[in-house]
Amino acid sequence: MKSRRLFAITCLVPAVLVVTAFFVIPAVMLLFIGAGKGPDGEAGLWRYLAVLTTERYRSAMVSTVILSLLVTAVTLVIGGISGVFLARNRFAGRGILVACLTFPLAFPGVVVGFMVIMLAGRLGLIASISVALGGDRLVFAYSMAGLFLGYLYFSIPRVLLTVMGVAEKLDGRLIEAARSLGAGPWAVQRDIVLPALAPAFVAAGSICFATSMGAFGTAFTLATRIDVLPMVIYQEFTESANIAMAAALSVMLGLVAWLILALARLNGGSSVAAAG
Amino acid sequence: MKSRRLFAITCLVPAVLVVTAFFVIPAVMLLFIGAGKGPDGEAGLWRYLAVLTTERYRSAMVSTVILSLLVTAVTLVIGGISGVFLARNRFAGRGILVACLTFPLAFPGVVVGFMVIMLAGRLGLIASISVALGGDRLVFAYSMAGLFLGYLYFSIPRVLLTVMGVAEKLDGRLIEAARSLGAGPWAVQRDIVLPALAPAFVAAGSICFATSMGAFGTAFTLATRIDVLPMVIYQEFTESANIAMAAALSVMLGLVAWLILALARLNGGSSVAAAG
Amino acid sequence: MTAGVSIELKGIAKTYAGGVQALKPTDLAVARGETLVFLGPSGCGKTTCLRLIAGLEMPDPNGSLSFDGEDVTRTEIEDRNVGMVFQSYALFPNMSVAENIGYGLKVRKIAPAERDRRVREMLALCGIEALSERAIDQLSGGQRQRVALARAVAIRPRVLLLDEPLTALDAALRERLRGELDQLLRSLGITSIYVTHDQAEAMALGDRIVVMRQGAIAQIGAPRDIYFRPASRFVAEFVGAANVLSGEVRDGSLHLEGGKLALAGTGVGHDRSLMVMLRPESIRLIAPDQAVWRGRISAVSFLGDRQRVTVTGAAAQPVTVEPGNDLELAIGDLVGLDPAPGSLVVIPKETDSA
Amino acid sequence: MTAGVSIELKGIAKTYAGGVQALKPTDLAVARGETLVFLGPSGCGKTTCLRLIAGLEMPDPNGSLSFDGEDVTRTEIEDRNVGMVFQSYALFPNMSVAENIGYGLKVRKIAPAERDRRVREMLALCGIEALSERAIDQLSGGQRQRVALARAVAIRPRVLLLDEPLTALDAALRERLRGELDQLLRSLGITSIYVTHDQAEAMALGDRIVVMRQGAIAQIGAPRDIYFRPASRFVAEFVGAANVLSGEVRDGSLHLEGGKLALAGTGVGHDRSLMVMLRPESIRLIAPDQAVWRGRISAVSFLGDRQRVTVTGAAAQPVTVEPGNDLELAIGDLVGLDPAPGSLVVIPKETDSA
Repeated sequence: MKSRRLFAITCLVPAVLVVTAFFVIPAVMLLFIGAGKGPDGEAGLWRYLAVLTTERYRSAMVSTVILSLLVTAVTLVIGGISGVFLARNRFAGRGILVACLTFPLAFPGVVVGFMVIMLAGRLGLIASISVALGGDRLVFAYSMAGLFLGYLYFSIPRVLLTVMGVAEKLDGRLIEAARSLGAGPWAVQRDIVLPALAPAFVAAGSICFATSMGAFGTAFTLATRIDVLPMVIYQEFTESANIAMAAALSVMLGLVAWLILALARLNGGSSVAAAG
Repeated sequence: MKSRRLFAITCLVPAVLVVTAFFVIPAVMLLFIGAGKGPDGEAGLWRYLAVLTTERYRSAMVSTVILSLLVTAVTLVIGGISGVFLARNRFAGRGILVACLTFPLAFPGVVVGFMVIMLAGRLGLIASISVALGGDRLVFAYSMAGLFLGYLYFSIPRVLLTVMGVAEKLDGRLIEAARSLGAGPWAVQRDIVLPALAPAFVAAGSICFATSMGAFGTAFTLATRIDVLPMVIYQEFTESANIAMAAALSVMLGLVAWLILALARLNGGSSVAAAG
Repeated sequence: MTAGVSIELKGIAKTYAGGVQALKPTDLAVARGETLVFLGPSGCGKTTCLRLIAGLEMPDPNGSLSFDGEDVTRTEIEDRNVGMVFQSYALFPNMSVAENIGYGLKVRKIAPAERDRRVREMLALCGIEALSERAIDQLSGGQRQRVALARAVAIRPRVLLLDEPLTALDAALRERLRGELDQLLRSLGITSIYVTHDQAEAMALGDRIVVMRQGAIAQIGAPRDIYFRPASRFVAEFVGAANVLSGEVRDGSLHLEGGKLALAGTGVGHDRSLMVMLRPESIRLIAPDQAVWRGRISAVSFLGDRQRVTVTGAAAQPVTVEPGNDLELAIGDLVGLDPAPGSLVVIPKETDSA
Repeated sequence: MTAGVSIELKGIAKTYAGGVQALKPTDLAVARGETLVFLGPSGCGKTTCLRLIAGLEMPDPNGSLSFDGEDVTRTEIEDRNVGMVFQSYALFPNMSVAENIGYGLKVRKIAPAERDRRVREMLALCGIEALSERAIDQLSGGQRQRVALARAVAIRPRVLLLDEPLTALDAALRERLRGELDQLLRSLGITSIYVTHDQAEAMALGDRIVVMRQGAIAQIGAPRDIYFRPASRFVAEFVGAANVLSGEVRDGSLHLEGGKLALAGTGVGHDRSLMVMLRPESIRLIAPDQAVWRGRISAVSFLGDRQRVTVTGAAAQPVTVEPGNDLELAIGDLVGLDPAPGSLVVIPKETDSA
């Protein structure tokens, strides 16, 4: 008995140390600084409300949430369809296709932003093609559309891999049973495949949402004109030196992302962990 | 037969379109721009070699790789021990502990950088404590140590969740069998638990490495003095307007991360996908 | 309830990509309302055969499959109107018991009122009314089996296909459900194809049994035919315990290590050597001095309703005998072996010897 | 090879967190070299009992467990020197067959040369020499079972504990391995505790059988005791097929719906009503005009080595009879039922009636 208890304590102590010293303290500090003195000399919890009352912060929050929701929705549709298809079909070139679809995983946000500029920037491919076709110069890299494109680029591979992982484990007998009962291919997808993948969708979608909420590198590379929340926090912190406001905004951003992840974990169970 | 083929095509077409238009083109463009004309008017593949020959790029690459390896190693040790412990033990407060350990998932890199400054910055907690104790003002937020701390902060939760997910599925009979054969707690961990978790470790570690290689928000928030690769790429792109060099560096960064992920996928199989 | 159809397979074969021929060209006719059992070891082609009839696999070109004369060779499974019960049950985890049973009716766009009525009918038929609203993961193995059966029967299929539906259950439950299943299949009068590797199941359920081996039919017949008149050593050993004995024929008797067996009435020609089969339960143990065939007991195993006795020295291999549980036997005893009249079966010579 | 130890349980009980008492206070002595089988339905406490003896669970306070008189109640499993075989085998997937078998020796820091020698010995004993270098996932179920057994025996345990080791295998293989296991256990002479829910396995392997029910021992005895003299209706029905009949006693006979059964020699007192048990194989089917107990055949099932016949009208419930496979029977026939002498077993009255 002794050796087992000793063993458990040896494992527990580092975990507890790490948690308190490292994970909780910074978060609690953030919380306090958010309510502490700002450069205006004022202290108070009003800063947390400012996210809702001050036009600039509110619009940044709203546009960040909307952008993240849109990215999540489109990613789930594209990643979900491709994932199910790739998991359930074997064909020549499948390996290469999967490799191509997943290599954005290797590129950091800065590089993704960079790619978006090359694709949709002023001297980008789309601009050149649109001019060559005699139209207007089509430029959307530096807007929300560019950000949307960039976020899709790094979100789809994650969703694709998660969905593929679950779809490959899907019991083929379920589909055969549904077919024997007269269900055509669309009914099989609707009644059997989608419900089976729902937890994976919830998990992948929540991670995708949280990642989009906090993505910074891409936004920063594309330009400072886009007021998404991580950019605003950065500006408050470095340009305005308003540490308190930056802290309050960080807490609110963390809160929203955390809520989504927690909701997903409630519904999707442990698969969120696997996708984390 | 007809309906099934129609169905397959309906699924395949969007996938193929997305791949070619969206995933491959930017990457190929990156590759070409890296070898194209720079602000110096010269073109060539030499830029890819510059990562190895030019002191500034080489040192950035080396320090990024070393930092990422260190972060990965420490994350695996801490996340691995805590993950196995949390998966195999039930105690009061376990739920809260897991929640605390995983909430950094909700914070973007910018906020993490911000937290590191508050913890180890000039006016941070550690500095205040060290002064109060009569020592020197301890400041390491703006160095590699700060970056290391920040990367740990967002890496540990991912590894923890992946390891917990796998450890919870570990067949308890294996451990009982080993114990019946005379294996004490340490032998059980070494011979049974660790080998069973190895694929999860490979998967989580490779994701952790790739993420650390490309992390930008934290580095940017902490300061521009730290020459990690994503920072160098950003500087080449915006400050020096050397798009070609930025592209070449991006390709090299992507290549290293991609290699690690591919190696991990070869060894760890599909669990890398689940962790992706 | 449903009369079912007759089924005819003409030259149906299946070769998988890679050249493995899972089923050699096979002809087979199943009568309307018959319960036909495919019996064989794993990899014998029995499941492939079932899946071809179901429409889950497409046969090689040139074969044809018809239901009541209608060619369905290239019809997709969803248009064949067949009911399937899988070994793993394959119940939809996102639907309740009633929703599972009603799914085939819902897909057929049958009005909700009629659908409810038929689901209730099925629940009653399978004795699971109380489970109607349960989730699948709250069911025991036996309950799942009943739901799977109800779901397959609810669509009033032309053929009911059962792929080892009892294999996942433990012995006692398997035996009970086997009885229930037998009664249900008989009361429905539906044409059924049943796949199993368990000979007791095949015997109890099948009007006819198709014993399969290495992608081909080894024997077709009623359970008693297969058991008492196996066409080969393989069938003899697969459908029950069998003592297969080889010896020399002299003076109308088969001479073995421990004595001789009279061959009168087995219709043997003038072969010099012979292979015969004796079932363990058809050999009586008698006093050695009254016997012409003797051996010594090397193992006794009490099985409850009977004993299993291994006798050595009687033939080249040990002979297994299964006497009643009332006999007192000890290891080392010398015993006489007395085969029941007509229990000796001559096994035709063949090239294979498994 | 190893003599094994005697085991003594004194007042051993197990209550789980939440107050569920999985095992009521139990006394039990296992002799040196004995094979003791725990038999019972799931949840009866048989596995809890095994895990307590193994040291995988700790008993409630006050109980004591000893091996050869040495108190091991609080000894951790790793220090008890017991060999365990699990239903799932629990082979280490990261080790080869030889490494699995040698793991217990490696942990004991036995020199590699000696370790190799003993691993080879085990491989030979279990007939799996050829598999030595195989990975676990390349093994069939039967092979895994043998490796699990070899691994448990390799450490020369004081007790060998087997938790439903054959349940995961299919019927034919289970029967073959049961025979092998029986021989191995007997040749090793090691004290063995075997847990199963399969009565045929219990009968074939056990020197004594402990029938368990709801966390307590229902009966202990040799297989024949349990089968022929069950202590309760539960035991009668669990260890084999049983017809349990209730009727009124008049004139020294038990009166049933279809006639009467003579009670001479059963030692019955002066009860007015009685419950008796008759095994299906102990009832002979005779011509109805020669019988004092009659019924009508309602179902016949051919099982190969025997038939299963259901007779209605003979008693309140249908009576199951298992005659030989040579009798010609038809549904609807009137038959006489003739129990073998001494086969009638009076079941003691009890409050429970499961």
